[in-house]
Amino acid sequence: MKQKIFAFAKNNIYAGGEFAGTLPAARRALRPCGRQDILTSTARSGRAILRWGQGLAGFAIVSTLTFLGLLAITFFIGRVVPIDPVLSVVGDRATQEQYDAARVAMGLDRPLVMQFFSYVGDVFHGDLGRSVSTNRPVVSDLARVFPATLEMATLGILIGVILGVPMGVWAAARQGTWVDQIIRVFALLGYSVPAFWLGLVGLAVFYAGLGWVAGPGRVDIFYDGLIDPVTGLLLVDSLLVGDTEVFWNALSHLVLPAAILGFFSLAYIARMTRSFMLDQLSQEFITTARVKGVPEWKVIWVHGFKPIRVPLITVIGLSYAALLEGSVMIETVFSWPGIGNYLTVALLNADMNAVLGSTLVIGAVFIFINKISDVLYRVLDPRSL
Amino acid sequence: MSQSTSARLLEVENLRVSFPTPKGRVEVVKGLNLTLGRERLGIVGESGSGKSMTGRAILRLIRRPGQMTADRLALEGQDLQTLSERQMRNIRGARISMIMQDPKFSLNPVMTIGAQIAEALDVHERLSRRDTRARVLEMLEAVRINDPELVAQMYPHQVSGGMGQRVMIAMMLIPRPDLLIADEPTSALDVSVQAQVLDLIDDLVRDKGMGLILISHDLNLVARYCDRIMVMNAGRVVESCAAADLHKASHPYTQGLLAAVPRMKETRDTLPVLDRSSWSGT
Amino acid sequence: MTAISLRNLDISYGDTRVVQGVSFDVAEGESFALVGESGSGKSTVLKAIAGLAPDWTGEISVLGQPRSHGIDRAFSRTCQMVFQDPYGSLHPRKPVDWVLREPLRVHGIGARDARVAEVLAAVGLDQRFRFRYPHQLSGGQRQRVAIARALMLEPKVMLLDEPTSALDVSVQAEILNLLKALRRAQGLTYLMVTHNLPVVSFMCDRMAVMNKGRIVEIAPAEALHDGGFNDAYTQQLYAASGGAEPTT
Amino acid sequence: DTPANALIVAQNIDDIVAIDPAQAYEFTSGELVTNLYDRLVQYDAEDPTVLAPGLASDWEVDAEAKTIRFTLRDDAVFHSGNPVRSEDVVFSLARVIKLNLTPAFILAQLGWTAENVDQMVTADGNSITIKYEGDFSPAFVMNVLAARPASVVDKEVVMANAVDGDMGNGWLNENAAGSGPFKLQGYRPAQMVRLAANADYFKGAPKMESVIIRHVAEAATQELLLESGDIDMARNLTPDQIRGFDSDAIKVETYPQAAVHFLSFNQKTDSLTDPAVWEAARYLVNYKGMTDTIINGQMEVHQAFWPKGFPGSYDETPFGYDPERAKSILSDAGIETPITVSLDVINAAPFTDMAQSLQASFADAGINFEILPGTGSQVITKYRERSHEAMLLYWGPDFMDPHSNAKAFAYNSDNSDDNYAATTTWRNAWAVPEEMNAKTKAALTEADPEKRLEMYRELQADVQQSSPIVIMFQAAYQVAMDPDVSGYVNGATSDFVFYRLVEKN
Amino acid sequence: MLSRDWLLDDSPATRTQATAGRAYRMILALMRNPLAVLGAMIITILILAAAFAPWIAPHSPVGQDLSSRLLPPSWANWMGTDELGRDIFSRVVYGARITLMIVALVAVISAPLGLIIGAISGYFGGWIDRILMGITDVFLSMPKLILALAFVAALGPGIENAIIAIAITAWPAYARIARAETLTFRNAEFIAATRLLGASHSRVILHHVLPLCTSSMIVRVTLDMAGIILTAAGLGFLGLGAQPPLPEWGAMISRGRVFILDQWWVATMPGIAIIVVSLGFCFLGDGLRDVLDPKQGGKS
Ligand SMILES: Nc1ncnc2c1ncn2[C@@H]1O[C@H](COP(=O)(O)OP(=O)(O)OP(=O)(O)O)[C@@H](O)[C@H]1O
Ligand SMILES: Nc1ncnc2c1ncn2[C@@H]1O[C@H](COP(=O)(O)OP(=O)(O)OP(=O)(O)O)[C@@H](O)[C@H]1O
Ligand SMILES: [Mg+2]
Ligand SMILES: [Mg+2]
Repeated sequence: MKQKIFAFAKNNIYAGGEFAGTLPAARRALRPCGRQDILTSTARSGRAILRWGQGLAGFAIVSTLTFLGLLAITFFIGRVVPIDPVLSVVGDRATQEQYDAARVAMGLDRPLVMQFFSYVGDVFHGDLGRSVSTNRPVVSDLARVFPATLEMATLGILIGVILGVPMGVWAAARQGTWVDQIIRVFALLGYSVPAFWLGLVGLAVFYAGLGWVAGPGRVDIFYDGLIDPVTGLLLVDSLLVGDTEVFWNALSHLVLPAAILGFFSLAYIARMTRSFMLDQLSQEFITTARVKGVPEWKVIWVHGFKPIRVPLITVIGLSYAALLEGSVMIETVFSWPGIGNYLTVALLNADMNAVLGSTLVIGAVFIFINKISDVLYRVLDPRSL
Repeated sequence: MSQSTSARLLEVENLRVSFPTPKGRVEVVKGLNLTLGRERLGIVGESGSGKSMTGRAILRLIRRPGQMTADRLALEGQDLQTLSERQMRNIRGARISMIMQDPKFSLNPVMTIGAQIAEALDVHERLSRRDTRARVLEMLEAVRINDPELVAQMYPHQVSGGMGQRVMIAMMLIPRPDLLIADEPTSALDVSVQAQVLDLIDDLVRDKGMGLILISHDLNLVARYCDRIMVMNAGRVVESCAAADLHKASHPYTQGLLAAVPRMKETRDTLPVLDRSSWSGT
Repeated sequence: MTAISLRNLDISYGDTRVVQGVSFDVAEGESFALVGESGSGKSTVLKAIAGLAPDWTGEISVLGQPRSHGIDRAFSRTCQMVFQDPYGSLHPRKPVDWVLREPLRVHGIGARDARVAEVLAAVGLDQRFRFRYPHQLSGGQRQRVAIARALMLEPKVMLLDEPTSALDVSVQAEILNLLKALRRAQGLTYLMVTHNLPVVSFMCDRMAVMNKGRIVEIAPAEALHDGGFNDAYTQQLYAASGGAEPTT
Repeated sequence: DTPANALIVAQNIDDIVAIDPAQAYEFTSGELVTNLYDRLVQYDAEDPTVLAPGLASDWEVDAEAKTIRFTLRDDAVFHSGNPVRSEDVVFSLARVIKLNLTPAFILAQLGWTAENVDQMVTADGNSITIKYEGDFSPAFVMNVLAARPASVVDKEVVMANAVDGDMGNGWLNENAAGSGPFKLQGYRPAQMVRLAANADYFKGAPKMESVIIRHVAEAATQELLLESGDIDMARNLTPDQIRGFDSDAIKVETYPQAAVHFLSFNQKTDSLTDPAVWEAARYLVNYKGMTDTIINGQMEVHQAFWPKGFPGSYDETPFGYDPERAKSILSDAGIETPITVSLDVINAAPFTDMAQSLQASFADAGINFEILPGTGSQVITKYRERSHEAMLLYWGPDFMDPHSNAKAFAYNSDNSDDNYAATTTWRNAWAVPEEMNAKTKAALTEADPEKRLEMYRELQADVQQSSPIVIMFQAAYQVAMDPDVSGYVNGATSDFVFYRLVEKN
Repeated sequence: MLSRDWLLDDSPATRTQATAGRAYRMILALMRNPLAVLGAMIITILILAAAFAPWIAPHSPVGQDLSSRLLPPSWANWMGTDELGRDIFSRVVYGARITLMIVALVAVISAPLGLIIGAISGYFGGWIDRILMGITDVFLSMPKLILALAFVAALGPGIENAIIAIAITAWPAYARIARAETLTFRNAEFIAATRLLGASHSRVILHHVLPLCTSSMIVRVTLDMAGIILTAAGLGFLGLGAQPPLPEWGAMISRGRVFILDQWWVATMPGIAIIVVSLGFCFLGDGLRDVLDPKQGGKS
């Protein structure tokens, strides 16, 4: 029997079917690396610039359309939710007159489409409206809650990557051995454990029990508000003003929720790394490297790992985006004033400005991360040019 | 032609390679014996007859779950089977190297061609950057690559199949191995380039006393470039003869193969075909 | 009557024109070869005829019918194509039987079991292969299945794109014999792409030589016996293929 | 551990929408307003059941002229340093009416409108004259003036921050301008509130220099924080958590609350209109089973609309869990069972537990509840639309006068769909019998306090006997705190939460 | 007839034999992977528990007994009792039905939806692709739980609506995978050959494209099951999943979380059930990956 029954599957790092392929990068990676003449490659650089320009314009259009789609869907879902947004403003004892007045003030008396267009118009002027559940401009709310999530998610993804990637590579290199099995089971656990359960148990053990970490919240209450937000990231802000005490305290608060988030992303990252690596390690060029007498670590980390950096970045970008969407449950358990919580509360109150604003931010993050991994993709994969 | 003249470079006795299947282990190389001096040995046989597996087995590079066993596997008297993986690494590339069959899949897609060739050199020789580079370019030129500087910076997907094969050849020749296993090294080359490249390998055999195992299913080609020919079928050697005597081959399988090749001045109405029932594994 | 007639055919992929000004006729019942270097556009010509490379200008007609730029059902019953790569031209998850019944299903033709058995016999495949999956078949066997599939609709014209280049000599011989026998038995017209001149010598009546997207020479197959070619490229090709010297 | 001069409280504060006294209408914002602002008269920390002088040192009631004259005390100072003047009081009351945000209806009951309020509330030197329209007992009027929206704001500061004619509403939702025992040092929604002691408070500076309320939504997290000593007080623990506490390590205090919990049947649902169903329902609640277990300490059995412990309460609990009796009531009335109705409930403990318990006990008599949990806003939306069938909900008085509840439970003058009223009766589409409506009106105007209370008791007995509203429990509030903490006062509503007297030893 | 040799026959004589043989080979391959076997066993137990819940569960899943609430695990109540005195073990057993329903319905709704959208998008390319992928991207860039929440809020509470909501959030990922996969073979010769036979686009998509995407889809779906169960649990956490008193595991954990410090079993027992079942699906998915992965095709 021939080995190359599926010639097309060979180049396809995703054919394992585990890839939540969502990025344009993925699309390109799937293009079979067909035979290309050398001649065409010389004329390429000139056209590449043109294509970059077109790509940029295309990106702008696509992002705008995506945003609009996002807004439209969120907006209309928000309107069919059987929660009356006026009630979150006026409460349940308001009189009919007060209710009507608030309704008019919120612009809800106008036709839906009009409401949508005026909302979009405001958004283009940088005005996301006022949240009815906090009574503040959504922009300032987001400036408060998003950095909190950003901080936690970033540390989480760092933990996930720093541990997950080597674990995945190691498991793949030792496929079938007990090391592989342990790593697989460990990684799969991250898929299966309910976040809030783990959060509470983590708190009970490491905070209340062992006292290794600080408890819920971003920082001890006495430090709270001591540092003026510049970036909104406490770790950064505290270092900016040189307050190491706050820094360590904030870090101690951050470690546990970030570690739990890290565990979840680790699960995904390690799994995907393993599976990408397995694909690579079964490729012929790995044998070629061995034929050359290349040392095993180099075979794995240079020949095996280099080609998977691109899909891996996609995966990491995706998990990062997922963490940035905010894990409502972790945020709730850890009293973390993040965007996940904000959005959930807003949604449950039909606080549509807040919901739309948060969705926009999250969508922007998603698109931004997409773009970043796209750029990295160009840098890291010669086939992408 | 000369029959195994010089010292025994490679000795293989009772080489077996097997793979597990739902119906139990299946041997794809079934007790192959081979002794090679500093000469050119051709291995021919149809697809799936175990040619490539034999080559890999010599390098101890059969992948799991495949398994190989041999009563003897020695390079210049040194038993390869007793070597540790680390010692084996020193043998690979430097002493025995193998031109892999399919350059499209056998070159690392994200490393430049230059880097991949240089790596083959680096592993075994301590050379300065500049020297390495010079050697790489020299080697690329030797395999008739037109613009070595440019090609050295290209990635495998940017070169044609034929160029890929030549890159592969360069990469495996650069550490100047004692024994070269060439697995279909020229199947994607134009007929004219094919001749040039094979001449290059031929030179090395003559000048450096390199041993060559040339794997192919092109009978004409093997006849032209080898001293000795082994014909494989279904994991067994069915015939072994001097290249010049190929057309006199006695084994019906070999005869069948020879007869099946169409000729330029074709007059036959049908080509004779092998009676596979007595040979084929599938 | 001409089975295939090409007039001034230009074919492009996107911006790059791959084939330029190709014209030739293939008579009914003839076996016509298209040879040339790798990448010269041979497969592209075949694809254009079949409707798989829709971006072409010029004229193509098959059995007197001008070709549209796409694929149509009626055409599928007059002309079929066999591809180069026996590993890629069969659906990896469908057994032989399914693959062979598909054309009949598409065209609503009955008596499928009998027809499948008949065609399997025609391509020299034993009935025991009927329920195998492609991965259980050798390259030669797969190519036979591909040929069998093309024959299911009883076409008059077959486009053969290097049907044997992926196979070794012994299997190649079987396939070539089979094609030759089929042509004789069913009066088929072949347009066959190859880069192997001896194969042309065995299989074909006439040949067209392509180089860089153009036809440089059209010659009878007998020219291979003595190397009587006019074009320089053809001569070079001929020489590198070993010329007329006996090979064994 | 927490510092000696600060009280750290963990509480779920994400209900806060507004903290401007003219707008604040949630539980938690009520607490803030109480600690940040003063009213002319108020229920105060020393005894939250007694109406005490606030910014007014004394007052004269002229029931005939429907006028009350307050004399302002002279030592009260706003946090800004401005003295509290009578103009500030007039401004504050008028502001509520003119802004006409939700709580405005409380003051508007006195017949005040945006047009007439400037005549109804007037200042003269350090005295303030307040007039009202309508036949109200003065006790009722005083209670209204002790309600949250009557808080006094610093006119100068507020108007300095007014934008687009909002009378400082936007600014006051992020800041405070009161004279209360605490200043607002920081407020971040759903995150934290930081209060600093007002050293110049006219009733004496609070003992604690600061009170920090930290938003912690998870009860389990609050428990962990409390046990680890990182907070002094946990405000949202469940009875089961509290039961688990070791009394040496953690002190638990229970405060009866004014809110009553009830099960109500929408009269637009045909199967629920028969009074026999209402009656049977009263025997199908496992009152004791619930108060002994799932809501132990959080609620006690109370079957009338005005809470126990307040003047005018009716403390009879004639109904007990008796499924047999319920069954015979239903069969005597010829009601066909099973009846299947949906039961809307807020998707949080203890409501879902209570709903499940009701589901189990009602099933005995063939009334099958299909529980529909929803968020607070979702449930209220439905309730307001009268599109529910059965509803498990609670009601807290807007101000501490029995009329606040009588209006909600015993009055519905117009049951038509377009005459929305924020009452339990209208929202359950219960057309209250005319005589009951009349009785409610009469009680409101009755001048004799004792007679008035008696009238309310009668009303309660009537509603208790026959109405589609099954009042089951009165809430209690449990607060767990460090044993060192004392002096925390928690009255019957969130308006009566005082941090002023808290001390730590 | 059903002998091993019959199944493993290289030259099956009938269609059935060929299909059975293929399935048998796969099972054999799966059996060689101990974790996959474990996974399959767990799923089997789940299915059995769901099917025979009334016979397995010692108590009623909704039978309250307020006097014996929050009892620790014992012989009478293997997993203890919950806040309303219900037997947690019985609830977990009955909960298997809901979990299975969630898993099955989501698989039935979102996998085919994603598969078809992805296959169409990848097969046709061009503007169809752009539009479909644009929509997919919009759904993808929306926070998943929020989207689900919004749908539940819009559709009203109830487990069916929760399932629909989850399904709606799950399809875009599948569409992406299906599209990516389709792209790899949309230019394959077997597709061209089929088109040449006169087959319509819909036929090609249905009979040629989809079968090739399904195996990776199956793998992916089994792996996602864990996430789906957890999303349902997350909805339960926010109070919008199953209606009480349905013994949905996520809602059970969610309700039990206030007891986690003192009565750990209330939240932990259903938590363990979720973990075990999720792991089961993951193991099985992982095993299936090895068996169904086309790249491993040459081996089997
Ligand atoms: N991983 C594997 N598992 C099972 N069988 C395998 C595996 N790898 C190779 N084989 C089988 O081993 C046999 C010999 O393969 P080999 O690659 O040596 O053939 P070859 O003679 O080089 O053929 P070709 O001319 O096509 O390269 C083939 O029948 C092949 O199917
Ligand atoms: N889909 C495509 N897009 C762009 N260019 C293509 C495409 N397919 C083929 N080409 C280019 O068109 C030219 C002709 O290709 P074609 O496949 O016809 O060559 P060929 O003569 O059949 O070669 P071979 O013998 O290698 O099959 C080549 O340069 C090839 O790179
Ligand atoms: Mg080979
Ligand atoms: Mg071609």
